Amino acid sequence: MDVGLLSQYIMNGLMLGMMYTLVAVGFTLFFGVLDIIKFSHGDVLTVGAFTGLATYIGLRSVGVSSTPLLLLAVLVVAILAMAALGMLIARYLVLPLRSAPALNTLLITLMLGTVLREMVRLFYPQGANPKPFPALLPTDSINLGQFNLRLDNAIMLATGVAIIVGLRLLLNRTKLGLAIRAVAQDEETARTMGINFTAIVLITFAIGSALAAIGGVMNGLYYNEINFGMGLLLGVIGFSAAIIGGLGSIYGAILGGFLFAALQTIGAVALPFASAYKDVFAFTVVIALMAWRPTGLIQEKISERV
Amino acid sequence: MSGSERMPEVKQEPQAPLLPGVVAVALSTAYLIALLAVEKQPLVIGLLAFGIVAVLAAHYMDWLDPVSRSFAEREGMLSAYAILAACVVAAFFHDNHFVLLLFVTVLLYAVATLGLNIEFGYAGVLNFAGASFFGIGAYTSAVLNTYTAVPHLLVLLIGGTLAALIGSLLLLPVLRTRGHYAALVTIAFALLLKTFLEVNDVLGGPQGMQVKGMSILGWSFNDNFEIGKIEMSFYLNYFVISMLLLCGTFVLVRRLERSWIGLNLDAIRLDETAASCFGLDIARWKITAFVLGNFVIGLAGALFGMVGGFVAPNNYTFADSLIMVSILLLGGIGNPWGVVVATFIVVVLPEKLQTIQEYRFLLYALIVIVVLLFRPEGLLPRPVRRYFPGGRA
Amino acid sequence: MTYLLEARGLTRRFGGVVALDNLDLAVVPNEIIGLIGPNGSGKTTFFNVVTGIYGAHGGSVTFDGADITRASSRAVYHAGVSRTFQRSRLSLPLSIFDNIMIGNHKRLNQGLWFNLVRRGEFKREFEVNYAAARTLIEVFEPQLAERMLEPVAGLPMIDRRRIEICRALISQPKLLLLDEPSAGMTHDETKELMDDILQVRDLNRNLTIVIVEHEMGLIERITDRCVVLNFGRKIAEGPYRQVAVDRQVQEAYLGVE
Amino acid sequence: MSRTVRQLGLFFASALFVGALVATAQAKDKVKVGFIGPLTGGVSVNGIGGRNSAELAVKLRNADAKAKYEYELVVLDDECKPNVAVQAATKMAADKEIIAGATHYCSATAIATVDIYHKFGFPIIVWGAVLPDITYRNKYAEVHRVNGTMIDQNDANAELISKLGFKTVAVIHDTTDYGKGHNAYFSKSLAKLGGKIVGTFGVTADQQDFTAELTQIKALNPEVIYFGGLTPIGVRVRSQMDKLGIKAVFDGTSGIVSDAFIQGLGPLAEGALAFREGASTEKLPGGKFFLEKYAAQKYDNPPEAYGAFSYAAMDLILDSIEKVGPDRKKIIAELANVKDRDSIIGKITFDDHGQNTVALITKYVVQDGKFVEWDDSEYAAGKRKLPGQK
Repeated sequence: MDVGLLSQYIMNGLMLGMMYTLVAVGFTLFFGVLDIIKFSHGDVLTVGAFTGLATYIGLRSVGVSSTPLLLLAVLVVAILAMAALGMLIARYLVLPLRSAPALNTLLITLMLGTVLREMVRLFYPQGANPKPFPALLPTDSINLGQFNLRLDNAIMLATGVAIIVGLRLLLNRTKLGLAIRAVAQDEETARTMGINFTAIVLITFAIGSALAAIGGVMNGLYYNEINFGMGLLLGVIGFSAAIIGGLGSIYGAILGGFLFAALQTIGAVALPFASAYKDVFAFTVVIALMAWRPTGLIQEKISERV
Repeated sequence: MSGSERMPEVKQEPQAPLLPGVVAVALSTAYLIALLAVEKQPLVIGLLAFGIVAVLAAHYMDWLDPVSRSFAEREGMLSAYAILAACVVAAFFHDNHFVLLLFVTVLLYAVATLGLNIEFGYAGVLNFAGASFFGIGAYTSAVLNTYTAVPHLLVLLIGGTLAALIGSLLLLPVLRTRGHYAALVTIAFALLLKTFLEVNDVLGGPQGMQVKGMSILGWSFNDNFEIGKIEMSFYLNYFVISMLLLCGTFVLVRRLERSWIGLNLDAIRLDETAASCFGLDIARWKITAFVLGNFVIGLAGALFGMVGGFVAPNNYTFADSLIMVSILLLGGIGNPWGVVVATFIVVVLPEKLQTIQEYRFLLYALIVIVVLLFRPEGLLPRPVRRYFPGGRA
Repeated sequence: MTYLLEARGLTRRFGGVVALDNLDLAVVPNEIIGLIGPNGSGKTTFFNVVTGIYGAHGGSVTFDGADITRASSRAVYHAGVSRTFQRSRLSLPLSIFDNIMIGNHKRLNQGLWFNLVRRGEFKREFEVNYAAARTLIEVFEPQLAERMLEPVAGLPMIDRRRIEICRALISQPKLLLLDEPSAGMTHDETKELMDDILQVRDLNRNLTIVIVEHEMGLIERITDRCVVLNFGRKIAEGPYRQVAVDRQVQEAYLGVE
Repeated sequence: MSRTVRQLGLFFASALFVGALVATAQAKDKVKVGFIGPLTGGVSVNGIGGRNSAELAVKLRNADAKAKYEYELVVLDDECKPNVAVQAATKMAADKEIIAGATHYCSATAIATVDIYHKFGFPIIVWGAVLPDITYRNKYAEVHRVNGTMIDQNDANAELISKLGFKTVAVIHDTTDYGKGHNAYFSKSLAKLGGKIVGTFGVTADQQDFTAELTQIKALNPEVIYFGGLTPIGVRVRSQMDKLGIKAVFDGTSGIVSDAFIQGLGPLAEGALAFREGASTEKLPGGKFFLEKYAAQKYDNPPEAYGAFSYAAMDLILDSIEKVGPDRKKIIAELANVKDRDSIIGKITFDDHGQNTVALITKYVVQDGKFVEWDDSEYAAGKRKLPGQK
């Protein structure tokens, strides 16, 4: 295959992988601290994207026109709003359910996802229709043979990498990170270490949801279109990524995210059948992976006391 | 052993009276007819409000306990009354296509959810692809009715079998994984199947396929017919067969629960390690439950395909699977009566609330959340197992 | 002489920790052996390896003449070994009867056809086993026999222990492994429980018992013989009075080296 | 005294007249008619435009004192999804109260529901869907259509691009019957004119990411990308073309003729081609009348491309009911012999398949954020050039 073409495919795959990773990391963070799956995560991403769009429209209407300023505002507002939303969800839906069976939590958060999705559809003006999302990044591009490198994609990719590296540092180098990992290790010991469990959980949900907000905005910037349903599939894919990577492990989430994107791209181009089958292919592989590694690629330690 | 002269009587509690159960069935039948009959939205909302208040009132007046007791001990009798009630409702709407269709939908969803109940109500095998297996059944009847002359009753069985077989492809990962990891397997399958149906042309792609109506021994289910001079809706045919299917499934699930197998499934769900220390073959029973459950779901799907007359990938999405799961949790995991009640609520409510048509999914999701928050066991929690209810244990 | 249960050079590691270190342990039919030793000395691990929950990293286990080293938990149970757990592992939502019947698995007809279709025959089998369960639990606590169909969730610890032991005894095993039956119970409760167990044993003479216990009084009273473990190794063996005065044992318990 | 008599007489006369009026007003019994279209989802603007237009027809009729009945419009949403449409259609057809309906903008939904209308004997007039099979696959007496089929528009399409000297075309179509139909008819007409299809890609209607397909197309380097699908994915495909730096003409179908397409793309929409059967609304015989009445209602949505057809369909239904009364069987019989019937979209004549014959095709090109008729555009005049045009 032509090199330019190949690099084009790789670029497409990387962009997808980055967005999946941002979602997957959220799932894995939440699981880490609470051992629960918060399935509304994908729809938090949607809400984040729409918050960003609303901010943009609002600022434009009051005459703000400097693109960098707009971009900054869109990101900041979306991140703050989603962080707050994440905390609310944790405080009023997830924490009260700690004693309930895992299935209930799963279902409640799934239903919460439906609520968020429907809210966007019903209460955002004409929310049922796909919304154009402004291109706030420089769109100049260089054509290298078949490969067309766009500045905005490059920037987004770089940002994504920066965010993930940042998160690693946060978790490994800071007191907060230590606290989060302590809670993830074992709630009781964490409490005895004098860590405020609830506070840490809320902060973790804030961080995860903020990542979702970034993912949402990034999605909008990449496709220049957002719709109320975008979160559902992204959520499921993010969940799959977190699981095949191995719940509770950041590296697992990253691995899973890019792996899934790779599978889709391969399914689309490198396989004999029509590119439409790419998701069928990707999910088949996911199921096969689960059969091979029932607890994910980066194995979770399981020690059962008998 | 010396058990022979000491017969295994439970403490000599007097047989619970039949009456409360009968009254309950009668009242709910009347209510259901009223609810289905009214069109004017204010009336509908009024009725719903009344229903909720009535149930809560009955709850606080402790009128529900005698009801549940007579259901617990006189189940056979009351099931008969319930069937009778269903027939009364059907007769009342004998020429109203839409209400009957709604009713048939409820019955078949109930059947499918009972299948799901075998899987994770009893064995604890998560299945978030219920709608997919339902769809496999439906597509089976679509294809067979279009391209072959296979007798339609046989088509139903094939639909179930196919669902069970395709489900078996998931057995390895399903058996090896636990908890959320197990959830992913079926979720992935749900998405996989929907996309597959969408992109694959042979099965009509996103456009879907028409399904020929059922006909048995030349009796075509899709024609209206007359009894005496009264014109009957053709959906009455489907009502009868769906009712039969539901009764059959109900009996199956009941007997399963009230047998050593039901006990095994519970034991495995609650503590696999302990279960294996007492000789239970975990894999064998999980497989039994998963295959049996999917068969039932596929069966219902195959029939529903013929009722609806049309199949398309969008009918069998992950979201639809979730609806089945929430029916199960709403009703109370493991309790077949709960499943039936919850199915009525979940299927009929959105249909009747047309004024808030736009908002009905929102409302529905909120209801599920509230119920799970304040009644995590579901509306009708599963009672402790009685092998032979009524007097004897 | 022939042993009922015999472990030779049994070894099991967890990461770096050696939980069982080349352990030899033999059980004669119909005796009651006390398995004692400080916490983490490998007592429970021994049970878990014998019952096939953990695999062995070395050595062998034979039961009733058959090698069960690699056998699954199921196989071990069917061979005639049943056990209780240190932390009670009853199925709380299920009734007393159900919990006992789980232990009776190998004596129940598991056929689909039998269970779903032949309800008449099923009912007969059910009634026989119901009676058996009643008779058994009455030995421990007649009250419970009247509450057979109530969930165990509501019952106090002592009753749960009783049910757990009934679950282990109902299938009339050859070997019973008791893992700290006294855990979470008062001294008198424990005593009562033990008397009940001995009573059962009088009914069924060829029952052999291995018991892990910290209550030394109890051990002294009921065991024919004791085996003392420390760091997965056997450090003493013999009648309680004898091992009790053994220096090594005392050091092990006092943690002196 | 005679004066008083006359006054009295006048008084009684007027009293009688008023009374009569009141009486007739009361005597009017209610008749339900239906409308189905995509009210939510990507093409909802077209659906809502159609809904408003049908509603307009009903309102005007109810305002007309001469009308025999008082009409109530029952509106259902098909979300442009076959499965939802089937439920909606079943619901409407199953309701004996509803006499007839103007149904469906999306071909995928129309083709899925025709059997149901037939099964329930429910007369309908399709107001927007263009797939020929809807009327021609079966010969259902219940099914009619006022707008034309996609055959002619694809002939016109192929003709224009070959006239402009484009030879190589890559096809992207959605895999519903709508997209497949467009693909089939376009490929046929293009082949006749000697054009070459370098690649064909089927995509699902809710697909988000087309970079994989477009990257393959980029390698094939066609002059034109023909798109057989509806606005939402049309928008996605066009904008992702730009992302991958593909400079080809975006050649669409009637499915993208809607303001949503332009709003969705902004400047990127410039130079996109599209084709539609029937004259553009303002040029229709009754177009001016229709647009005025529509504007008077102050709807917040425009009628969109097919509003006039929806109005005509509903108006035709109301006429028939006025003529033969609210009875499904009679309506079907009545619609069967509609010939040269005047309407705002011109004369309507149903052939034996219930298909109205619409000869004229309008070619559009997007110019400065508007769909402009090709012949009036600066592109035709040569002032502007399409990408790669010689």
